[in-house]
Amino acid sequence: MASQNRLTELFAHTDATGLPLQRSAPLLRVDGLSVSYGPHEVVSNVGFQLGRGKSLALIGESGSGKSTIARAVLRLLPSGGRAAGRVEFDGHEILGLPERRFRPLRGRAIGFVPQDPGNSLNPVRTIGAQAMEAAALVDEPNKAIRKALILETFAQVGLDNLQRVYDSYPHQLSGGMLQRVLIGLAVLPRPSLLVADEPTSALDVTIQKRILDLLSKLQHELEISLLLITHDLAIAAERADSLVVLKDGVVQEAGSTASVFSAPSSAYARKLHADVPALNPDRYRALRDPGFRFLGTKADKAPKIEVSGVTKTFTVDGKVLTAVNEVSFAVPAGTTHALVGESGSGKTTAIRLLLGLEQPDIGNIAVAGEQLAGRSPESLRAVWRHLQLVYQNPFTSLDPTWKVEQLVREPLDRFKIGTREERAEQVREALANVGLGEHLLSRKPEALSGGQRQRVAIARSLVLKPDVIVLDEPTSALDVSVQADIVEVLLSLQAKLGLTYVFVSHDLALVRQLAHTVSVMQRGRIVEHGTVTDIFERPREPYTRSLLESIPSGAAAIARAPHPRPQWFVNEEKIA
Amino acid sequence: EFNPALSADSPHNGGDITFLIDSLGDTWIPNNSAISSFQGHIWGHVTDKLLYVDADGKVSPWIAERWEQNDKATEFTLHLKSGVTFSDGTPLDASAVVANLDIWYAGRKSEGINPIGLFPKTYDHAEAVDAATVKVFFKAPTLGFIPTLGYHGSILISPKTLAQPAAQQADLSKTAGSGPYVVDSWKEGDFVKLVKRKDYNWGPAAVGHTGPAYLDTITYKLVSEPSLRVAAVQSGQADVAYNASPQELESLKAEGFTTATPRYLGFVNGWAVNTKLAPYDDVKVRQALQAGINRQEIIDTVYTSDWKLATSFIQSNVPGATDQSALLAYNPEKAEKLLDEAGWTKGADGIRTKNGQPLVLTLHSNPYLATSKSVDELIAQQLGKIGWKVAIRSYDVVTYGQKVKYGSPAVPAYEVTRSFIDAGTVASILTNANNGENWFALDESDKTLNELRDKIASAGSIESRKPLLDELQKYILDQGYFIPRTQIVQRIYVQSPKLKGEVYNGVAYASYYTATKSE
Amino acid sequence: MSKAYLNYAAKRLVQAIVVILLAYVFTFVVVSILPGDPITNVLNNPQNGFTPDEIKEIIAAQGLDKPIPVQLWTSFSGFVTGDLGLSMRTNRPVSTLIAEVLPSTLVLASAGLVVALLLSAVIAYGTQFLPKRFGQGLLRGFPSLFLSVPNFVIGLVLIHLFGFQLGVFRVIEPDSFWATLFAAIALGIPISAQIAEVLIANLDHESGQEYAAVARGRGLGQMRLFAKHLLKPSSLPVITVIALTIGELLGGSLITETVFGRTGLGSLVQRSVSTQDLPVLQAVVSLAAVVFVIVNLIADLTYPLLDPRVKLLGAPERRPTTADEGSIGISKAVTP
Amino acid sequence: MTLASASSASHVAAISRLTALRLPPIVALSFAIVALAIAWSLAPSLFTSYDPVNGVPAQKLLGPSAAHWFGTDHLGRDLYTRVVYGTASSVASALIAVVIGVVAGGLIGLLAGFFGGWVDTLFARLVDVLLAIPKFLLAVIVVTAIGFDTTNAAIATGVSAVALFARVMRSEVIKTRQATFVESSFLLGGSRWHILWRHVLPNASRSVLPLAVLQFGDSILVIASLAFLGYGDPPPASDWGLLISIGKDYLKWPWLVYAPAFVTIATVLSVNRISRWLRKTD
Ligand SMILES: Nc1ncnc2c1ncn2[C@@H]1O[C@H](COP(=O)(O)OP(=O)(O)OP(=O)(O)O)[C@@H](O)[C@H]1O
Ligand SMILES: Nc1ncnc2c1ncn2[C@@H]1O[C@H](COP(=O)(O)OP(=O)(O)OP(=O)(O)O)[C@@H](O)[C@H]1O
Ligand SMILES: [Mg+2]
Ligand SMILES: [Mg+2]
Repeated sequence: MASQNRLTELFAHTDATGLPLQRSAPLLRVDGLSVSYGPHEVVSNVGFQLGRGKSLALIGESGSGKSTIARAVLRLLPSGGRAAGRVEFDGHEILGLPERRFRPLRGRAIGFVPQDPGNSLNPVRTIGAQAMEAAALVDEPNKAIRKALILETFAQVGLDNLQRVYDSYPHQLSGGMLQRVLIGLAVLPRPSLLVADEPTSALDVTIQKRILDLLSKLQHELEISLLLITHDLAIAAERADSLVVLKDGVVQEAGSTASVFSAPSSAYARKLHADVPALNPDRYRALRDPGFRFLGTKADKAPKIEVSGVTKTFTVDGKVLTAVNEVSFAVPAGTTHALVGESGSGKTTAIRLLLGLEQPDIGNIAVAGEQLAGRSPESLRAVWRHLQLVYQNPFTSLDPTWKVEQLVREPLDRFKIGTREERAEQVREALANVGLGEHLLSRKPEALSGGQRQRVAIARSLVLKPDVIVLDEPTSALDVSVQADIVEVLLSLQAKLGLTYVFVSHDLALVRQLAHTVSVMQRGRIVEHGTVTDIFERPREPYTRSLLESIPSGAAAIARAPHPRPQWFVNEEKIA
Repeated sequence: EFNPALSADSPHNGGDITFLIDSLGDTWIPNNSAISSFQGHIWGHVTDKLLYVDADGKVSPWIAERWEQNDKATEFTLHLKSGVTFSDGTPLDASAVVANLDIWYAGRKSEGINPIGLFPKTYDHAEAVDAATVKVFFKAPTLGFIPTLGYHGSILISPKTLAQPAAQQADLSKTAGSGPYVVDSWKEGDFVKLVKRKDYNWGPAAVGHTGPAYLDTITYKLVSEPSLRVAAVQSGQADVAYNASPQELESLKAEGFTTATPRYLGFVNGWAVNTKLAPYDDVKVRQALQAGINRQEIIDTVYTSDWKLATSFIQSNVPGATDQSALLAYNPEKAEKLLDEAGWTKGADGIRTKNGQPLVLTLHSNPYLATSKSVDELIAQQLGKIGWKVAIRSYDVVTYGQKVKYGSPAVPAYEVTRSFIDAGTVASILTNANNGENWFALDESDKTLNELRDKIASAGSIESRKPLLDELQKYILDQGYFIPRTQIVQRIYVQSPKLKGEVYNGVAYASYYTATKSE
Repeated sequence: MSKAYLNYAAKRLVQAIVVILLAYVFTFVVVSILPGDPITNVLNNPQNGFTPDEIKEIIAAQGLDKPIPVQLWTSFSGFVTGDLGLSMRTNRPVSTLIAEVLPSTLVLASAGLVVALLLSAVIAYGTQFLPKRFGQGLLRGFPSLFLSVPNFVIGLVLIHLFGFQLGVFRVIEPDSFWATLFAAIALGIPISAQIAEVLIANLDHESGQEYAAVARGRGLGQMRLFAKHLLKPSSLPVITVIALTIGELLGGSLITETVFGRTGLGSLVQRSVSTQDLPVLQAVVSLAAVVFVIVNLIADLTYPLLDPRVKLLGAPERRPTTADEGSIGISKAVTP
Repeated sequence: MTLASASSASHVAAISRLTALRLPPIVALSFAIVALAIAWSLAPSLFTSYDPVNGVPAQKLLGPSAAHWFGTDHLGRDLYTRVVYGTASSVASALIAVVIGVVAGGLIGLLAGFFGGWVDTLFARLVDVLLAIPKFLLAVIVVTAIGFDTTNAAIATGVSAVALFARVMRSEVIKTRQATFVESSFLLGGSRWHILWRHVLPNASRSVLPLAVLQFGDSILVIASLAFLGYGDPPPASDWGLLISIGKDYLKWPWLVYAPAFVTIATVLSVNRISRWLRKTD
């Protein structure tokens, strides 16, 4: 075992006592680990083991302490973070090791793949210069050979145009390419453990799948143990041998992937399971399906929204870019139409056209029978009374200096609707509709969680009682569990008020849960459209198929279902 | 070979001195800068004058060896020393003097070369009778002509220099005078370095030396902070500090440094009161002002014992000045009584009012006298005690020049610092007759003053003029037209003890022509 | 060099020229607000004994009685053709006056800049290496302390301590090496504070960046991390700050030169201000603006060449998509 | 009993509020110093029994002592008293400067940033011009043009800060204008003016506040420098810069320089600290 020999060497010249090799011990063993930032303990008494060549996933909602654990293992906690407990690597306690003795392990023995590829490479140095640092960890004095090694690794992680990548600055590469580079740099010194902190959450679905496949492949080829961190249960189930479920820094449940996945024992794990759209395509059936009846009535009624032959081009740096190309779709009242497609396919542009925020070059848009093209801002205001937008990111779409009450009342004030008392009443009603209590009225956005903010944003659009709400990836900035809550709110409102939705998302699993009709966009064009059942069950286009295949389903876990007893250690007593 | 300069008792030859000065003035066009109180130092060494006026106002020959005038004082004849040359080699002869007289009178206004403002406006023309004789003609009797020639504005410049355009004349190194020193190098706002002229041989007899100067070089170096100037002299980095702060003089003397506080010939430092302006149109208020100032305290607080109490409104070294101390005694009771009589009653806050108006005095500190503000502040305290509300304004030189004028409605008291050569000219300045400056805004209204002025003007001799001058001084002070503060020392020198033998002239400039420096 | 870059450079150049010309007009207008000038002033002093007629004649000869726009035009057309005119105060060509004092100010300003750079580098990089508790806190306090001390006080203290007490330099020779050094220290200290503050903020920002942690995860030690990763990105934005402090160097020399008795642009301004010597003020302000604009132009033009991230100004705005989110915008702490 | 518990409860509440603000001790000290300076300027007579204008000439140039904390000046006036009485004008003039800078600069930046186009171009060139002239030189020129006194020095200082605020405000406005919440308000029926005043201004102003505080400290220094060069009020005014400037003529009695300098430094340092803290907590 090549990597094992190198490990022995490493410890041999860092550990003077020359402890005997504990071949039988797991590669990584975390025991009673607690981490606090200042007075706040964010990870409490966490324990797990990871065997050689195996993979383990840490899952949990945002803020549950996943990254913190990874950082503690790598001893890269930000200033102010303190770790207590035991972390054994290859049988040696490493938490208490002096930095001087631990440092040689970083990179050489423990590799790290970060969450956000965009920020993880020095922006003012070339990829090559930074790769050389990783190559320096390999005992190879010849610079030319080291460079060859780098290029070889780049090829291994599936990059093309190796020399160009080598000479580029980070900002000249796409997120997916950067993540490949980072994975390459991490595996290049042949570590025995790879810590990957949400390696795909910043990436597109299609790229996500490719990266995860790459990681699995490398893990097997190079016999690397993988500590994978993710908030997506489906990904974890597909990629890991075992799972540790965290909430608020405490282990909720742990075990082999198959057992946790198919029969979660803790309530939290069950909820986590239930909230993943891919695993529960029919979760909202009861709320959604009544809407299908409107589809049939197309002949009698004009559709609520009708977009026909719309094209929009932008000129950037002298180059003409067609963001939306001859797009047509129609949405009957009371139904949800989804626009799906990879990043940059023109979804947002399409709905901005629909709202009149951009003017189409050619084509017509009608909302409730009224043409939008060529309208003045004044007359658009009248349209907006009935047509509202919910933004993707609730962290930027609410004015941070305003209180919730003002935020929700603003549209009423602007359109001068009702008396003071009536407005106050409508504000409360709108908040109740999205499931928010009155105690939040005097808070500012910064005192709200992401989910709460998005509900406020929805309440804000609802308060005008519009017929149509356009939602641009309204949950993509949120956690799965929060997403599930929001989706539920949206669907029950539709059922109650008969709203029409245009829903933009790149998450096909989510679309499947809530939409009635779907348009699939690619490079500004609609390549396929139809009812949700048509698209998901009988996709015609290869592009649609590849999108569908990218949905992580936890299928691997299900396949492995009858799994032997977990061979890893869990703090059983901590799991209440 | 015997060299007299090396003999034991002859003054030590050679040496370089550095003179630290607070400003080097503005332009160096001779006419425009000759009366600047900073550039005067340099001109005093680089140029000569036709006559010499000493610290006591005595006029003696210099370049002009003798002079005569006709009875009506409209024609003057000057007999020049021969062999005098400018540093550019041009002889200082009759034609050179005529060229100077002409440009003093008229300047070349279109080129920016001003006339010398104080040169008699009655000048008609001058003629070179021969190389050593000049005849000067006036349109009207001009008694002041002779003293004017010793005044610091009347410097003799080479005709070649005078012929140059203004921008050339403004370059000091291109200017040639006939003085014991010539300009070696200079930089605007920084320094002027003078080197001695070896062939100089026409010094004024009155200073007791006529040959070349002893010191090799004099460097005037601008250091604008007074404390730095003094500290530099103390630490041996320079030889003379100009305009030290009076507070420091005592300790400097104690440390063995030479201090000099020469007084110029002129008016004392004090106020010309604007009698047009209420309440200073009331003689009692003016007299209260006269009695309400504690002049001794000014000297004790702001100055040192080197300053002298004012005994009149002209400095006591001016020929013709008489002692009027009795009129200037500090008497706050008398002042309060006078104010009570004038109807100014003290209110609860200690400020006097009349008809609801407070008794206000607005002072405009003279920007040319560094200590002026401190004196104003102190007087404000003194007058405050007897019920005056004193406001102090201070402007920079420019604004002061624009806003503060005799008789201006905003200026109840104009602070005078002013030199003159002959006391006989004083009376005519005070009223507005014959281009007078009308200091007290009296116009022609004060009969007594007009009568005295006319009598003084027509006085035939110094002796007959003397009692009239005495009467004038008494009258003006008693009327409270002029409120003296102290005798003025406008130039303060702190000097290394190694440097000796400098001479102060009638306008209190130090000349180092006769000075020597020991090792 | 790309076409976009040349376009950008040309645009910036035109802007720079416009700013310089406008600065000239601006100064003229501001300084002309006050009725008065050095010539009239001298003439009005009663001690000089000019009659009103004489005064009128002299003023007319100088063209000072012409309407302001005419004077502005005369002066402006002179400026454009490189003629700065005559100083009203000294009657000498303004260009000569400036040429006399410029070297001294240039020496002082560049020495001040060097001092500021050294000092800020020591402070800022010191904060990265000194032990957390004691030394760092102290060093981090320096910039705000430096920013709070009036620069004339620093000058006075230095002169007293080193000029008089210790006799390191002669006060009356302000152009000597040591005197210049101490003047440069007085001038450089407040400027070092600004640079150090930005540098520290950048270093903190950069060392908190994900890439720093990732690089450490690659096994880099503190020193190598600093030298290879943090130094460049945190120092690059300082170029902009340095360019902006050029103005401070010139402005600061006004006081430093007064305190140290140096003859330079600053003291020339002082003398010209107190006599309202319009042509000189005009020239000095325009010169300062020219220097400032050129230095900043150079900084703006070189920065994109040094920092690969910078998007050129004036490039059309593009709405970011999610793919761009988390991509690298340049949001550096360039505190004013 | 109940009273005591009530007061202790409110005491506890006050402390917890303080800890909620998480005021570091240095910042607390800075606030105390600034508060003292403000108290000095509002009611100087509460802090000293001496007269700031009239001294005892016989007691001139005394060193610091229990009777005269900062010693006496050349006219026998208590220097501490003069510093205390000079605070009002020093602080008020700095305030004037900041208000001018913030209001004029803020308005220019707001309009330029919000309307863009030729308005922006016009203001941007004006701001460029103001920026191109060294700040202190600009202040000197302006004060020359409008006359030498402390208020004018304050105005000049304010004018020289206009460009800074205009620039910061403009970039903040542009940033805010492009924020999603602004478009959102537009969609919800907000007019241009509504958006400008209610959304853009409050958000853009947030980073202007710490800058204004910082500028306050800086203005004290600039005005002091102007006073030092003689462009402020004459004595018997006792602005801090003037006091230092007078003191430098009496360097034999160094407290005349160091005492007012110390007060100036302490105040400006405190103000800077507070600004830094505001920036951090924002
Ligand atoms: N540097 C820090 N200082 C203080 N608290 C921190 C710091 N970093 C993280 N925390 C807190 O620690 C907790 C755990 O954070 P951590 O980043 O480990 O969560 P996570 O599970 O990785 O979340 P995510 O899915 O959002 O990445 C959170 O409450 C977070 O606010
Ligand atoms: N205002 C604009 N100016 C120039 N290009 C634009 C503009 N808006 C969008 N684009 C470009 O048009 C294309 C489509 O963008 P759009 O935002 O509609 O994609 P999207 O499908 O919403 O992507 P994502 O899923 O990342 O949000 C992209 O290449 C984008 O860069
Ligand atoms: Mg994380
Ligand atoms: Mg989008």
